[in-house]
Amino acid sequence: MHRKTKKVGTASPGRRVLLGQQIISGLASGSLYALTAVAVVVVFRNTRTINLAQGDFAMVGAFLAMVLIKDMHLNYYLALAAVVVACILLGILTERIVMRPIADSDWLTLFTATLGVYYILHGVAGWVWGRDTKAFPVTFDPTPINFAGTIVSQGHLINMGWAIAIGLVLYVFFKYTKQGIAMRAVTDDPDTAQLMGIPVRFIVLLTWGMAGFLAAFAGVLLSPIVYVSPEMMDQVLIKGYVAAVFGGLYSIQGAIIGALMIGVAENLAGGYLGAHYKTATAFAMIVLLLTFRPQGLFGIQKRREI
Amino acid sequence: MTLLRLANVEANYGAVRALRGISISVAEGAIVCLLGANGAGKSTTLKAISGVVRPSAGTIEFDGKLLNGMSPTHIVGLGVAQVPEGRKIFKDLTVIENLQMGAYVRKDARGIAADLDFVFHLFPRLKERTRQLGGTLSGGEQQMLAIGRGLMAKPRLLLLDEPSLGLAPILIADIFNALRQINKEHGTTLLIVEQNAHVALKNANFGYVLQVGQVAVEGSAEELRRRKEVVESYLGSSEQTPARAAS
Amino acid sequence: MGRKEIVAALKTKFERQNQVAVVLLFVAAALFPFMPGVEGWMASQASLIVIYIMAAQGVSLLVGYTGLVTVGHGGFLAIGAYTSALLTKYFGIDLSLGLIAGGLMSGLIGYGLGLIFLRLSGAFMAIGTLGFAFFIGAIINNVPLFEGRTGINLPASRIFGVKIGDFGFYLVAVAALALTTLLIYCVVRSGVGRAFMALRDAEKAAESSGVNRVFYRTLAFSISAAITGVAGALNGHVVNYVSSEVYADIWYSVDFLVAGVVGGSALLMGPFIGGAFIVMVPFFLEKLADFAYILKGIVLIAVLLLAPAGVADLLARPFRAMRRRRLAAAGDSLGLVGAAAARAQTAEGR
Amino acid sequence: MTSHLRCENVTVRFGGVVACDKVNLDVEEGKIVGLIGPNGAGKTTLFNVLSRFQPYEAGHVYFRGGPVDNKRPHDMIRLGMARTYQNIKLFGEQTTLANILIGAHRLIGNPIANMFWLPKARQTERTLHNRAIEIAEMLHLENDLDTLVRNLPYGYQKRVELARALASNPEIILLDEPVAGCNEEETNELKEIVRRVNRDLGITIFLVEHDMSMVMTVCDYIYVINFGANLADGSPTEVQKNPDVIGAYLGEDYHA
Repeated sequence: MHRKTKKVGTASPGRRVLLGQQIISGLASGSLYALTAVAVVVVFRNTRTINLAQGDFAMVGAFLAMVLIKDMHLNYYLALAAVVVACILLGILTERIVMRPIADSDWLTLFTATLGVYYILHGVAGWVWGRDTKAFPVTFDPTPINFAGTIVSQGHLINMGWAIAIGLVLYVFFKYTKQGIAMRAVTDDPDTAQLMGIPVRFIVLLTWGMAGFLAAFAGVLLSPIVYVSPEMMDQVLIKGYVAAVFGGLYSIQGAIIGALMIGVAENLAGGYLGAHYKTATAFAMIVLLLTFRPQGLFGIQKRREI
Repeated sequence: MTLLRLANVEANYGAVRALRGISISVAEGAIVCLLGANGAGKSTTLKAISGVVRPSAGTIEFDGKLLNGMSPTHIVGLGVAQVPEGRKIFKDLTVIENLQMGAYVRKDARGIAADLDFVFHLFPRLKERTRQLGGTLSGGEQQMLAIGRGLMAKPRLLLLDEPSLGLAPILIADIFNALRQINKEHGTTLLIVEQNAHVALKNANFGYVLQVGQVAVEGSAEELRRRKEVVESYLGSSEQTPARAAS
Repeated sequence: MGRKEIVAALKTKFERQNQVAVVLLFVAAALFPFMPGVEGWMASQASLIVIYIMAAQGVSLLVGYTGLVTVGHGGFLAIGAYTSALLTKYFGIDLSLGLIAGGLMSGLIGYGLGLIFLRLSGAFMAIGTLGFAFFIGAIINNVPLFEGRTGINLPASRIFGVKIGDFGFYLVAVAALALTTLLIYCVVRSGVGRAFMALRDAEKAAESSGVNRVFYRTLAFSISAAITGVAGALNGHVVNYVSSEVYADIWYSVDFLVAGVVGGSALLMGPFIGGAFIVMVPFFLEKLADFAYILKGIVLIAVLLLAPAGVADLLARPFRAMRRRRLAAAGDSLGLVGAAAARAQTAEGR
Repeated sequence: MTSHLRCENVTVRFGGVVACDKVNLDVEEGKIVGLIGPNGAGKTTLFNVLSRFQPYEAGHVYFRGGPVDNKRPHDMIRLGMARTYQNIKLFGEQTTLANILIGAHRLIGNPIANMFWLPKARQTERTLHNRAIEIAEMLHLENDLDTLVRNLPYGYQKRVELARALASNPEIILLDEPVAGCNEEETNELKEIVRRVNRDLGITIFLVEHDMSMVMTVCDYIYVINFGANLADGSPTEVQKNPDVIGAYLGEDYHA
């Protein structure tokens, strides 16, 4: 009905593919999937919610960035900052308006509520900006770099750089800040966290804010690759879920490794088996994974009954 | 001076009417214990004080302020911390992070550092393991960490839910020595829920025995040690022993 | 006559009333094509509603009665559609056989999927079934037999050898829906239905009551998949064309789930309301597709906030209150303690 | 004197913690046997071992002398063993009658025939229905047959659980804290019911309980465990006087 998204990652030139190049562009796509996967994990482990609207937070961010850069000629970094703020607000509003009133409901209710948010954001984006796919201004030099015989696109390098930087920010946040540690404490045991005086509701709000933060980057960084449309994130989101399951929906590191694996695997499959198999790879991986290791690949036991 | 006063507190826990009008008072600087068999309502009493369970009737007053309806965060801020039953250490957080979470409501960095020193002075074993994950500690170490985490809130009243649960007798003695030290050196008032009546009464000044959500017996620790109702509340009254047993 | 007998008699009466209401609904549906001014395209559109209701029934059986979540029933829709389409194309089989074959194939694969995902629950199950739908999509896109986006054109449907048009097809669809409704009615009222609901409400207690978790979970999966498979077979024949453009679209799966949730997945009438809602919203807002999205989202969230058991539950509330009052009155007339009667919040009407 | 349910040197470990350490016990047929012990002694773990929810790394469980180490939970009911749960595990969104009927699940015959309401299945359903009503009457639940279980008071819910266990025609019932959370009146009522089930239906009963008035008045024999190991066993009077038991409950060397 409504899914005409370009596949993520650039097409490989002809049949003569270089392994290194495939892997690097796979890692580049993977690092962008990781932004979504981490957001899925963070929200799930603190709220039991599989957030179907995660991709659309990013999509709205991408549209905003496009408007700010193309129509209002704003500086790229200023636009990015504005989008980050907007997406965080979007996450927070979703929590306050939709999720908080039903926070104690069962898992399915939470899940379908985010589906409602998905529909609304999809509709609003289509209504405001139209259904057709739009090009996003490319901000970097499109000539590839020759890196010891491996040809690498600059866009890929930039995206990986961003992803690593965001990863570091998250690491510092979770490891060294009071709210970051509190967020992990809530993941670990919300009841005890409450007993320690940690305001669990505020932490949950923060969690959704973080989902928005990650979505902003996912949207803006993916835009030059998948172009901008209401459906731009659908495929990415689903790969994000698959990656999240690699970490048992619990481990951030697991989700990141999963995302990189998916990026590389689908690129290799696309290069060696044919472009058709690119998308199928991720889903073959998920079915295999869930069949043999339902708790995720990295030995993380399920903490909570879900 | 009375620091904590519960008057006719009732509370439901799911479908169970767990508290049926509990009245207790805790004097500042005292060590008070709540005894009773499982299901008597001891843990629910502590949860009601911490604001996790909302009482359906009665009043809870701390230092002259009414705690009914206050959020747990607010109550911790007033100086009432709890060491929950079963220790409930954050397993994926390190020892030091666990302690930091105990001090979540505080902003005085210097005071926090001083209390951290006190906790390490009290439990030197924790100091050796600051970077270790909470879940990898032994049962005794986890109990020390749980108490340390409670202390990090700089409480005037520390609630302890079954600190001896599942610990070997020698460790139980260590834990209670530390508790007495906290009481003496910091002046922290302690309200301890215990199944192990012997240890509790040896260390406390005053005790209440709960039975099906009500206070059955109260008195000084010495007095309670002599009352046979205490034993009966745990093991049932021997008068009730049925004739059926013989058949 | 004691209270027990009076209550039993009343309940039998209520049940009869329920049954009569459902039968009347189906009679009205069957009479629809004979109403003046009804054109072929209307019958086709109505067939589509029937198909959605049936697919939503499949999903609801799993979600509402068994407590398992699926976001992958679009895959079963595709399996049913392609099974029937290929058999019709290569062997020219009758529509009746096509529907049965579609259901059987779907049920069989559903059984396998149920086994594979036996250990999963909640979120993992949702993601796994989503993966399944994508996997089926990839297969019909890439395996030459299914002719990908080009699609397969089918001859006009024949039922028992007779060629049928839009109206005839609609009647076949209604008849099939009557059968699946009857099946679900029987299943959920039987010991098997009790076992499903027991697993949903308290898995451990169900097991220690002798409910074999593996057997009943896979059974639920099979029945659910089979019903959606029949819907898929119908869906292929309603336009006499199947292509991956339609069936590789995982949003079908999501639509069926929404239909179940909005209508009320644990009520017999739930999928009827939900299925009609999902088909009608884009139909009425054809020119305003984006508003259709927004409306769907708002309705979905509103239902979750205001009537978490679904619209069917909301509509049934006044009837249920009435019945409760009459049951209580029956109790009072016998001098029964008021408390017991007041508690008598019965669960009939399912 | 025949052994109905017996376990031999059962050991269960959770990580490094030994929850059960070579526990032995023997439930004699037709008796009411109790299992007590302080909090965290491993009672519930042992209970789960006996109902086959909990794997164990050493030891054996025997049902009427035959090993059942490889049985799964739903198999046990076919052998004639039913159980209840400490924190009531009922099907809250269903009626009392439906809850009791689930207990009779093993008697529904061929599930496929049942599903399609074949004549024989209808006959079976009617029988099960009538029996469910009889059981409800015996436990004084007959006025709440069509009440949703979650709307019932706590004491009633406890009885529904017992009714569900009885519906399977068991030979032995495992009761996990049948009176936890009940008030005195409800406790007395349940005591009477447990006695009647044992006496009138000849069902063996094995119960874990914290309420000593319950244990001491209804049990014929009591096992005490502490720190996952056997501490004592004997008649209620013997156990009550046993200094080890007093010590375990009230602390080492408690001098009453």
